[in-house]
Amino acid sequence: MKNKYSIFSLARNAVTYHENWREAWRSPEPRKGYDVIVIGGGGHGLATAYYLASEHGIRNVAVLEKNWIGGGNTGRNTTIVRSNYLWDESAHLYEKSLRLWEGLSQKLNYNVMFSQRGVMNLGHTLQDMRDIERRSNANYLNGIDSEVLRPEQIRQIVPIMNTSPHARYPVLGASFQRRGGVARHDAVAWGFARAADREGVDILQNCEVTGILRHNGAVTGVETNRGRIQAKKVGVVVAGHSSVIASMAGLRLPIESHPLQALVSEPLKPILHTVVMSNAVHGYISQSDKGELVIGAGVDSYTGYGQRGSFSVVEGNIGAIVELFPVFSRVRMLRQWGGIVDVCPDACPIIGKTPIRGLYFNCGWGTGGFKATPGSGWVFAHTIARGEPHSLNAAFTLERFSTGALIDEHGAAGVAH
Amino acid sequence: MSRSLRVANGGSIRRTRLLSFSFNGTLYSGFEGDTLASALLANNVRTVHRSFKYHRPRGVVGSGAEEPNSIVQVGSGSKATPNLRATQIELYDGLTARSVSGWPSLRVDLYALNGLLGRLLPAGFYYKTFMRPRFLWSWYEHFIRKAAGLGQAPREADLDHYDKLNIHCDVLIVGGGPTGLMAARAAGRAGARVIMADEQAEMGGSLLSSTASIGGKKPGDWVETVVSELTRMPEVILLPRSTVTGYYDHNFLVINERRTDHLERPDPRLRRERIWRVRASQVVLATGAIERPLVFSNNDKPGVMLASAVSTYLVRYGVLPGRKIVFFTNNDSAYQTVLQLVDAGMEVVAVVDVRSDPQGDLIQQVRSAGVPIFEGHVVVDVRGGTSGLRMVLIARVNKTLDEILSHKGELRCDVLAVSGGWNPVVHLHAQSGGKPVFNEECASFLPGPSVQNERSAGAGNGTFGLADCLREGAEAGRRAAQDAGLTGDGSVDIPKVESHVEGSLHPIWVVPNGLAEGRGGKKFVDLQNDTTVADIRLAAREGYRSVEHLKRYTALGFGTDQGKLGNINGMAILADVLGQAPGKIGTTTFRPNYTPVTFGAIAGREIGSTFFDPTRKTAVHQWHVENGAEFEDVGQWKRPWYYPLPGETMNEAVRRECLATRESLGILDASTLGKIEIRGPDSAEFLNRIYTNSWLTLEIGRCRYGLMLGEDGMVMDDGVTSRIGEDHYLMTTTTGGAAHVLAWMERWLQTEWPHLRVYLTSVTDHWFVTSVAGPNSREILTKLCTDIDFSADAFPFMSVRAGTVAGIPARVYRISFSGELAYEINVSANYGRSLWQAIMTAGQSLNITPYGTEAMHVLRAEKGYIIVGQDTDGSVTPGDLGMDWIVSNGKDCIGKRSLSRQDTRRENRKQLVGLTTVDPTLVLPEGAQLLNEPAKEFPAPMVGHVTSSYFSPSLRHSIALALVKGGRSREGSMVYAQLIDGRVIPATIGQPKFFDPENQRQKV
Amino acid sequence: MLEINCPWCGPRDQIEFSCGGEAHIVRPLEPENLSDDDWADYLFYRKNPEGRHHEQWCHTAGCRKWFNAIRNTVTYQFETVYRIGEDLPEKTSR
Amino acid sequence: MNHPKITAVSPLVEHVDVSSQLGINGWRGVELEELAFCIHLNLRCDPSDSQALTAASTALGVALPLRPNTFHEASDIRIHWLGPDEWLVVAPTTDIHLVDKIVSAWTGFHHSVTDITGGQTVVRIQGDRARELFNHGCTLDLHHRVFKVGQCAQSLLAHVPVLISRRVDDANGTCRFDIVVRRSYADYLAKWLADSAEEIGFVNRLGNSQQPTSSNNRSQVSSASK
Ligand SMILES: Cc1cc2nc3c(=O)[nH]c(=O)nc-3n(C[C@H](O)[C@H](O)[C@H](O)COP(=O)(O)OP(=O)(O)OC[C@H]3O[C@@H](n4cnc5c(N)ncnc54)[C@H](O)[C@@H]3O)c2cc1C
Ligand SMILES: NC(=O)c1ccc[n+]([C@@H]2O[C@H](COP(=O)([O-])OP(=O)(O)OC[C@H]3O[C@@H](n4cnc5c(N)ncnc54)[C@H](O)[C@@H]3O)[C@@H](O)[C@H]2O)c1
Ligand SMILES: Cc1cc2nc3c(=O)[nH]c(=O)nc-3n(C[C@H](O)[C@H](O)[C@H](O)COP(=O)(O)O)c2cc1C
Ligand SMILES: [Zn+2]
Repeated sequence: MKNKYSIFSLARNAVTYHENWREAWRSPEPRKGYDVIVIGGGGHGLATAYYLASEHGIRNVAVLEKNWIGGGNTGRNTTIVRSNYLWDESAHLYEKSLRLWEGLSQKLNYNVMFSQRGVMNLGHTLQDMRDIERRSNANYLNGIDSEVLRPEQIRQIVPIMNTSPHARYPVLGASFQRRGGVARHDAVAWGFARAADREGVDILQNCEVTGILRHNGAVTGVETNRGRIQAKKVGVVVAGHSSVIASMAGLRLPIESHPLQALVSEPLKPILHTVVMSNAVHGYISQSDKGELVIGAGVDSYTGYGQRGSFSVVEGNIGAIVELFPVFSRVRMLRQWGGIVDVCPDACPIIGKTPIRGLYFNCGWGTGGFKATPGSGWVFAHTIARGEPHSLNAAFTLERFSTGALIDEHGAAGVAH
Repeated sequence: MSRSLRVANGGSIRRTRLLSFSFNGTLYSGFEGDTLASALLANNVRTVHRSFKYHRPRGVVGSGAEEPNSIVQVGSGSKATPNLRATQIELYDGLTARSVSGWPSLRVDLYALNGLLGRLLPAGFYYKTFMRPRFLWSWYEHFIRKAAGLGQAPREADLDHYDKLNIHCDVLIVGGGPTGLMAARAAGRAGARVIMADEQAEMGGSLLSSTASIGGKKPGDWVETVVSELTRMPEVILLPRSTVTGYYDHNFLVINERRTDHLERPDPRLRRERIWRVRASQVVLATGAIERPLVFSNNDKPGVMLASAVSTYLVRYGVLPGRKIVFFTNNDSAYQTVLQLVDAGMEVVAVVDVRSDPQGDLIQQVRSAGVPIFEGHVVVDVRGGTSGLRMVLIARVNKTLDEILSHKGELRCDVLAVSGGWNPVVHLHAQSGGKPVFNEECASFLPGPSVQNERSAGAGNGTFGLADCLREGAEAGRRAAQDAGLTGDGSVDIPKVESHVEGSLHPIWVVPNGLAEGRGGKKFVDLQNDTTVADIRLAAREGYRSVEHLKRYTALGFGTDQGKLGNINGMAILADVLGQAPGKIGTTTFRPNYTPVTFGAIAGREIGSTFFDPTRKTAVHQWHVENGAEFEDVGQWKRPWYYPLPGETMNEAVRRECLATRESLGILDASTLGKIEIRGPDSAEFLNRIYTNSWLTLEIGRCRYGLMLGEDGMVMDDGVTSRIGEDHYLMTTTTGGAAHVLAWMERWLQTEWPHLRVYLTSVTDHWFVTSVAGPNSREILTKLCTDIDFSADAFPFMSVRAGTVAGIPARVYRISFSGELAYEINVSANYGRSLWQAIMTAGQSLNITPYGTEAMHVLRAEKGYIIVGQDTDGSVTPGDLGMDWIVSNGKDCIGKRSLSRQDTRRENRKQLVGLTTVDPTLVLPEGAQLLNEPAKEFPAPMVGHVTSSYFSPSLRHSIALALVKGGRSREGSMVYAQLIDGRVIPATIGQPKFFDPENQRQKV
Repeated sequence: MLEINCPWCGPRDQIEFSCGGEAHIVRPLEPENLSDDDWADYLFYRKNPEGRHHEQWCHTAGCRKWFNAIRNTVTYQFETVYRIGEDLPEKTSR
Repeated sequence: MNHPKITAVSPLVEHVDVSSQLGINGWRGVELEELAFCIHLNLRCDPSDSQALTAASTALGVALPLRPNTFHEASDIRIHWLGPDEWLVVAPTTDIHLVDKIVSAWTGFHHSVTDITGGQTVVRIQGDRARELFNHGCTLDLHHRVFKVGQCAQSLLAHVPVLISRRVDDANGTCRFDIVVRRSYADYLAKWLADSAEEIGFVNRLGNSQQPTSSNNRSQVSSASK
């Protein structure tokens, strides 16, 4: 295969001063129309296109991205990947995703640096511990790896953590998923883009959708800043901008878009080897392969499309991290940024049909959809290709907001990321 | 071998104060006023760092925040601080520093092998390899991680403390250079509340390394005059060593003040750093400009420095970074430094100027000073090693600066001072929402139109002449004060300075070396991340063409310097490759922080066991402490969890507390429950809407249990509400839910039902509440209170009376959460301790036993009473709890409509049941998942989970509450708790009531 | 860090406030007569606009009063604030 | 039956023993003092009902302030604006008939008078550097040009809800603030104040403890809780 990535192709290209590398994906002009248009060139949109082509043979596909691919939440998140969700519906969906992660680099022929270093979820109150037990037991019965750690075990895995019983909110225990971990966010977008491109998908950057074309209650295409493009089906995967696209189609969604911030420290020598999350003191942290501590917390309370939030959230977040890791007090914060997360009332996504025929939405991943990237693309591709959801996403419909069949992940599990 | 590069005199260092310090284990000395960088240079230490990817030796390049190379680890133990820039570390006696890279040593770095393999490691190489075999990735990753990272996080907790100050001001001035000083002077004279912050140790900015006279004074003296005028103004705050690190919405800025790092033995009361949280009416950005390096082959060798840095080291620190200096420039400003050197009697080998015909005044002066100028020339390569440069190779270049015409040979030198022009520091302007615009003249980005109340001035605004800076600064300060509403006279005289005609700059983004692309020595754009011109071209070739993709693919600007030197060059190079104008490509996003900020400072003082989060205590907290209570965190409250006697385990203590309460008398501090006074003629109607049950008929003096739903129909809170008077109710809420419930009710009242005449007031803190429970509770109350008739008829269950208990005015409620005869006594919290003591004394003979939340939970679970938040989780309806009876049919209430949705009226919902284990000694773990039969394969279908579970001391068997699918119709059937540890515990479903199901005891 | 102009207390730091989301969502008078879809619409569906947004805020740590605001969700600038019960500014002023 | 001695206990009783501390350079930046056991009443009424307002000011001897974030004061009674229809009265312990006075004055009006005496205490902070102390944990602009004598504001101090009022400077011109803090937070806040004053120094007069209570003001509480 031409331009396959490997140590050998690197060596070969080194000889020619790397002048012969081909572009990872083409930058074609939009065609007049496509079988499927995917709006949104984040990880989810690109994965959708890739699986449409590779699993369903639908190759006449375009991904429309208003800026640069991977520049939305995909390029802004703290990259935590895990599948130990409470409710069966979410657990199965995220576990499917985790399985896909496990072979993704090879499948895409792009190293997404998926690092299964374990994700630890701390409990600080008796109720936290009940919830942790409940979730871990459910995970176990759902066939998902899961452990409950006592403070001594936590200390062994993360000796630098403050596990003193005298802390303001002492660490009472934790859930631990060893198969969880982190991945290199940009590589995920680029890897899917390259793989989709090789399957014939057109990736159109700087192509902003400004209208949804409809006829007789069915979608017929989209209006963009690069002209009108027809489509038999349109899949919308625009995360924070879901409501904006929805309103172009005359719809409203049970979604609010909030700023979610993250930050990194200066790069350090390896010191933290797992992902640590605490919902109670509000902070989560991992160390990237480059060495910086990658840190996040909760959303800003107001809605916002500004890709930035308030300093007070950062203060609270860093306070929590220093509280948990007193050794990081003299470490310095390098950079801080925000994304726009699409928050659903039950902290679960919406993946499925809309009242408009041929128009599909995949949104509501909120603060935790990076881990779902391959799985979300996989089920969404199925849903678009077949016109019906896969059993894995059947519960994640819009109808649940009318019937009341919410999948309340935050009610019970304090889901964050 | 080390010879001193300190010049005999000059500089603003205090030569009488000799300081010793160590770097990589070697002792050196410097002077007070030095930075670590200037002291290292003075000691002729050339190599201070090994680069990130290729481990090439690197020396000091700059003299301030822009420095990418000299990253060091300072101190050790609890004071270890990683990743400081030597250019910003003020020297103190005893300072120890070491390089953060180089293994085994800086000089001999085995990782430098990477350099040989360099061709295998182009931008993004790791995305292309390490994929097979799959299981080896974690092994590769281990080495990638080890090779990455700069300094080391300390291994010990930080002993230093940090601090924050909130402050409002009329005008915040960022930067204390000539521009900022004039702005402060003008704004200060206008009477404004001014804050002027500068990241350096002293005010003065570039004047600290200037030799030009200003208003007839030496620059230092002029600065001194202005500073002393400002110091005398009571409304002006001068903050040296203070970096404005972030510009947020609504003119909120963050300043990071460093207060002790430069001191040898700081007063322990001084907080190490301080975050100023500033809300400024107006902001003046006088942040100056950073010199831009030139990009040529091997431009990263130790000895290649910014021309302005050379000037700073000479003028400010009395260090001549080299004996033989060559200048390489495309603009006039470097000539200023040449003249400074010449004036100081130093040798300048030559100036290499890319311009074929440079014109300005300064050039004439340099020429007449006898310094050779190679016009229309470039430096194509440099030679040198870890101990400095040996020579530079120069060549003639064509007019468009992209082709070498002829090689001109070499110039021997030990320092190459470069200047590629100036990049105004537009970071804060951009952070404030402004969009910097490309300016052809200075070939860089200047601030665009202001979005917030902010204006830029001076070099930060692209104004490079000193006279213009002074004028612009004064004007900016005056106007800012005006716009902030000050009416004072902010006029200032502009001091006279000499000015000269400057020639124009000729931008050159990549210096050609006569070889094809990628051949010859590497041309570095981002020194810290080892990003080269070839990397940028590769990225563009591979389709990473957005400037944001470029950044992420090549790590350009990703380092701890955030690309202060490299970014503009990198973007221009990309533009060049794509055949576009740099202005079209744009910049990457500027984000906080301008320079890195210590976590501890951002966390501030509110960390640790005392201050991390406010702690709420009840009026008898101290008694609990003195009596050995273990505490449970409930929200911010500390609640006694259980009171172990010496040697007692938790189980034993809880057992004792439960039995004492059931058998005689227990006492509980229940003060933390939320309490809300509800007053007004429409109170009952209001309660009717908030609670699911009916409130129109409750008599005065009676109490009723209520359940509150969210509008989604899910149980939100519960509690007992009593009617105190005609239009007067008192509601209790859960401890954790109190604030939320009050806010929630206020919201309905204010926004939806403003016509209801109801007032709500929180009285949680006012009332101390103690529950006295057990068969002997009536006896003790009768002892302590004579003005209430405690007989069952006169004071029935679920009612309230006012009286005097132990001499203290009180409200007494007859309610029970334990199922025992029980009373809750409420007194003003000022008398809480007296009441508690009185009861304890009076109860001695009755074996009165204080019990904590754990025993309380056991007692209530025996009765099947729920705890919202433990037995419910945000997906539980009243029906699920078997409490359909509490949802009144005759009226609407919040959340009621949601109960009739398809899913909420489904038969098979999870319902509250009681469980008893087949083995009565086994206590089910709370959170256990339940199955209809033990699982043989996974996933296994779960039918419910355990919400509460205890060993009941009174019943002598374990009890549990659980939510089970269709559970109410499954009484008597078995479920299995299958646990993560492999255990399977069978249990029988029953009613969620275990003890005294007829409620005889509480009604006696 | 927003600075929010409480219609009673004047400009205060954001930390004193809580945001209540979209404003002018009126609770249906007879919920029992709504379809499940209409009830869901009231309960969950939101405009969530990118740009001009009517929303509710409460001066929680101050006067405890709820009020309305028009805020741009991209620039975060407040256009105006008005008390509960006061007319929408556009009705009166434009 | 004979009851043991009944005493009122201030929420800051544990701070009695905290010793004063000098700051850097021997500073005594602030004095911290507790004004314990004042009577605290929360009042609610419709501010557009002028009769109710008049009745209140007659009963209390001070008018309810209608201007946001101000307080009125007369003969040791202070009434703070908390919201457009809400006020806080802080009065000396001796003013035992206060509740009855206001309740009877308001008979017939829709109102609420709630005794919250046990629920909060007053901490007085005075000294040259009092503002600086606040600035450590409060975002209000307390500059003398902005936050003048007679003004008050509810805000957060170190994340704790407080009411801050700017009192008349003392005879020497040192400025003086009173803060009202809820009982359950008081201990935390006092610790925080001492910690924040580490550099500037403080004189401790917190924790007016165990004041023996006259039967008089006990009956005061009683009438409020009927
Ligand atoms: C700070 C932060 C931390 C997070 N941490 C985690 C974590 O640790 N773990 C985790 O699992 N998840 C995390 N998340 C969530 C996760 O990032 C997202 O759920 C996920 O990346 C969403 O991917 P996406 O492809 O759907 O959206 P995006 O990557 O946002 O892609 C949507 C794309 O649509 C484009 N678009 C929008 N409007 C238009 C239009 N009109 N026309 C064309 N294109 C348009 C956007 O430009 C964007 O590129 C975090 C999110 C943030 C912000
Ligand atoms: N072409 C040239 O010859 C040329 C080019 C640039 C500057 N200059 C000269 O430099 C001077 C410019 O004066 P100026 O006052 O505008 O700039 P300046 O460089 O003198 O002062 C800027 C100050 O701001 C500080 N600063 C920058 N960002 C900061 C932040 N975020 N927080 C705190 N402090 C920060 C810097 O440390 C510096 O001290 C003039 O004398 C001008 O002639 C000349
Ligand atoms: C996991 C992760 C790690 C990051 N590490 C760094 C880093 O080491 N250095 C850096 O400058 N930025 C880092 N960033 C932040 C990016 O520079 C950038 O701020 C972020 O992708 C948001 O984009 P924007 O700031 O351009 O809007 C990181 C981002 C993510 C998501
Ligand atoms: Zn207010």
